[in-house]
Amino acid sequence: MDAKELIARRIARELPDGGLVNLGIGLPTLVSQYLPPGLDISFQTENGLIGVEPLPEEGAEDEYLSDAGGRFIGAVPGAASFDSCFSFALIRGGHLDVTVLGGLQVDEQGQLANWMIPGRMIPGMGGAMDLVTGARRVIVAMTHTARGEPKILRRCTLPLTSVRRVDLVVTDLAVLAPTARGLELRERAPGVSVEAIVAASAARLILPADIPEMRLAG
Amino acid sequence: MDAKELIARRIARELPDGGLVNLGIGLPTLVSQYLPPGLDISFQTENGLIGVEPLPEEGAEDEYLSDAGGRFIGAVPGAASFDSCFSFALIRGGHLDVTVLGGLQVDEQGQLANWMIPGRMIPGMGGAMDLVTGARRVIVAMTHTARGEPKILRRCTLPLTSVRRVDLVVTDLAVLAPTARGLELRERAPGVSVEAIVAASAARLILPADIPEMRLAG
Amino acid sequence: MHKMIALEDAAALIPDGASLLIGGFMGIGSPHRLIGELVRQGRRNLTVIANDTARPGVGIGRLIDARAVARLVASHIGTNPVTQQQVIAGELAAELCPQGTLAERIRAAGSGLGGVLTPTGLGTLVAAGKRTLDIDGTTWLLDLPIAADFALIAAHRADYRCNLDYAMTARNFNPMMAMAGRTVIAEAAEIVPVGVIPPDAVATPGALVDHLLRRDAGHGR
Amino acid sequence: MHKMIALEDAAALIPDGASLLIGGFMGIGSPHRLIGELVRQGRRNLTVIANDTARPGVGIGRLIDARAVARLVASHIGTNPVTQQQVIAGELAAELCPQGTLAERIRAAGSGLGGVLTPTGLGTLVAAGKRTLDIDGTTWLLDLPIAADFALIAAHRADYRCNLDYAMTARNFNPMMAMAGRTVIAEAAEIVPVGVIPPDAVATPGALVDHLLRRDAGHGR
Repeated sequence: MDAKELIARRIARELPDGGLVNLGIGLPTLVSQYLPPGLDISFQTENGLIGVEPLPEEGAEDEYLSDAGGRFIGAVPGAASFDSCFSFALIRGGHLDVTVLGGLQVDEQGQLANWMIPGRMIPGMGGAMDLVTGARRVIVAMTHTARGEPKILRRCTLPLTSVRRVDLVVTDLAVLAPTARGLELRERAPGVSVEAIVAASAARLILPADIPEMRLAG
Repeated sequence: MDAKELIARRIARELPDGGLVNLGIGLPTLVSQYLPPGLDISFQTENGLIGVEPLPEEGAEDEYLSDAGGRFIGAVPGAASFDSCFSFALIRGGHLDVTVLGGLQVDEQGQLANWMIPGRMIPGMGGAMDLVTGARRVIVAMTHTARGEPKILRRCTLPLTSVRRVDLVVTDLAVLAPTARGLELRERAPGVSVEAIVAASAARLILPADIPEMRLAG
Repeated sequence: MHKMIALEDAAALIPDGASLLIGGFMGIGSPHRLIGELVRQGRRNLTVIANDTARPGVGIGRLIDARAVARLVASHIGTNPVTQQQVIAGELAAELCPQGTLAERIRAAGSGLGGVLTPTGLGTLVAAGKRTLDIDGTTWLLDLPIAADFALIAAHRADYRCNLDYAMTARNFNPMMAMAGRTVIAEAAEIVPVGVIPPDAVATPGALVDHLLRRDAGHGR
Repeated sequence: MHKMIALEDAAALIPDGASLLIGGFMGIGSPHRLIGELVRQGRRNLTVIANDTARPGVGIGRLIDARAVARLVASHIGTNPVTQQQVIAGELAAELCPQGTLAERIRAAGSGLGGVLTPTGLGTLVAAGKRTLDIDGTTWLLDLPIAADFALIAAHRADYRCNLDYAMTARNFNPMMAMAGRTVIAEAAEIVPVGVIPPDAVATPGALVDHLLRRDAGHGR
């Protein structure tokens, strides 16, 4: 199982039955592939739809229906479409149960940076700042390191996406829960030691007595 | 012709071709009966419709369609319905060309009072404050006096509807234009003398050399 | 997700003293079944946020008749003499709010915004005690969001996923209120299969609706 | 009222240096005919307010390719490397704005509101130079309305009265922009008789539309 699949399968277990969920572009999108059977989740895309599903087959593209990355998608029976103001009213107004977003850095305060690298990459924040600020629960999905460099830091060095503390960070090595006291190591990826996680992190981690292996969905 | 019909016929000439117009409950509603032929006006009602028309015949009432007074109305072909936020976005956002409203008092500043009489009548302002503040042009339709008492005053004694200066006041005696210099007497009702208008007003009126009789529509 | 609820059970969720956003404009687009059941169950001391109180015996006027309302935020009460009497007698505390401002305040609450900066009401009684904000030489009145414990919504149709649509001027305050109630209870004139309301016609997505009244013996007005 | 206009004439209304609200999200729901004609006519020095610049050769990306844009307000430019290059080279001044804030700023302009009080962006780069407001112990960021000389709107259908509807995620920023442009020019995939779009399905009333593109030889993408 590759790193992305592992992260997506672990996050799939976090989605609440009946919930309204927004999955960011890229890795987070994979989460919808691994939902536990019987779970009733409505997926929102911030460009204006509740009821996202993958395009049923090639050739069925609707030129008026895409996800936030501009890729053609499908819609479930009972989908609802709306404008951008309404979409972000859902997000900012606390109606979105969970957002799953990629990350560049997360720090001991549980703060996330994921929208720019000054001087090098200025994609813009898109909906990320609203999502991190407004969703009831924010889950960060990212690899634990990038090109060998830690992404779990004492303090983010990149511009923050929001000052809000995210709720959960799931990487290919670990599940971390940001708390008022700091980053708590909750779970290890299968076969990964606590020592390896600590070594791959540049933040102080709170280590409970019991740090079980992740259970994965799907 | 009674006072109300006179006022309505005079105001009907003020509505711009292609305009979006809101008519208040009561006297202002009469204006739509006297539109010059060929004039294309869209009537808005603030409870959520562009395209108001009278109910075509009794028995055709739609229990989901009323004017702002709760009376059943009809809708023209090409009508559009919307929620209260959108309706007042049209009004406050400057998209409404004209509003015609009843009045209790208008003063030399051109300010209007039409929503309450302290201790005696507290109907509430409904949409009036937004309409007077936001419409591009505000026309007041009212009798010149009430039970012999002037309603055109130096300063309103009743609570203001808005500090905005209204654009035109049409009464059963006169057409008055509030200006930065004060209330200018523009027209006389048929057969009414300037002296009679001045006598029925408790405000100083600016009197131009030529004060013609009103021309009426319909 | 099972969201269908019997009328009696829906009204029973609402305790004495609760705050309620209630849709409708002069009774058009008001949740008449819920209102009737709250009266029948003898609810007291409610805070009601609504555009108006319709007329005696009609819509929210029935809650006024029953003296179920202790506090009211509305834009207009002139069509209901019973409301007027209760206010003048000091039995009902009423805050009057311009209609457009009221709609935006409810929308702000449901949209996670901190307030409404409006020109409406500046320099009038409505501005008393409120903050103003000067922005680039223009003054704005700051009105605060209004949320409530419950939103009672009247839709035209609901589908099995609780997606709602509205008809003509019966839409009015309902869509904003469906975003600003901590618990949202909807009633619909029709309940239809999924797909009858196409995605573009949904005005209130089912995700916002907590409970939908069953079509049961209490149906109709 | 005659509002139909030829593509060439519509684009000619827009001078060099004009500010434009342009609907669409990654090209979905963008006014492709108007964009193409602005490029063909060689318009320069435009200010564009839009969610994104799509990709090179697509949607608003075509204006970027043509170096027609001098100033840009957007939430996301990461999908268009040409935009990135022009920004990094200092040829294009870009203001990045959170997507929900951008939508509300445009809505505020079209709705006569003085600003947006949002929690989004507080404590981040986005808050630099902006006012904050403390309301009952909570801090809010004040973002200002964004209007423009023109709004360029892409609808799904327009009827003879210029009532517009939108399809699925092609709606996005179009409805708010149709309220915030001093002149509103719309193009529609279909023009239909009055009545085909029922009143409840109209998302932008014709009263907001100044010009509607004729279905002429320039039709289609």
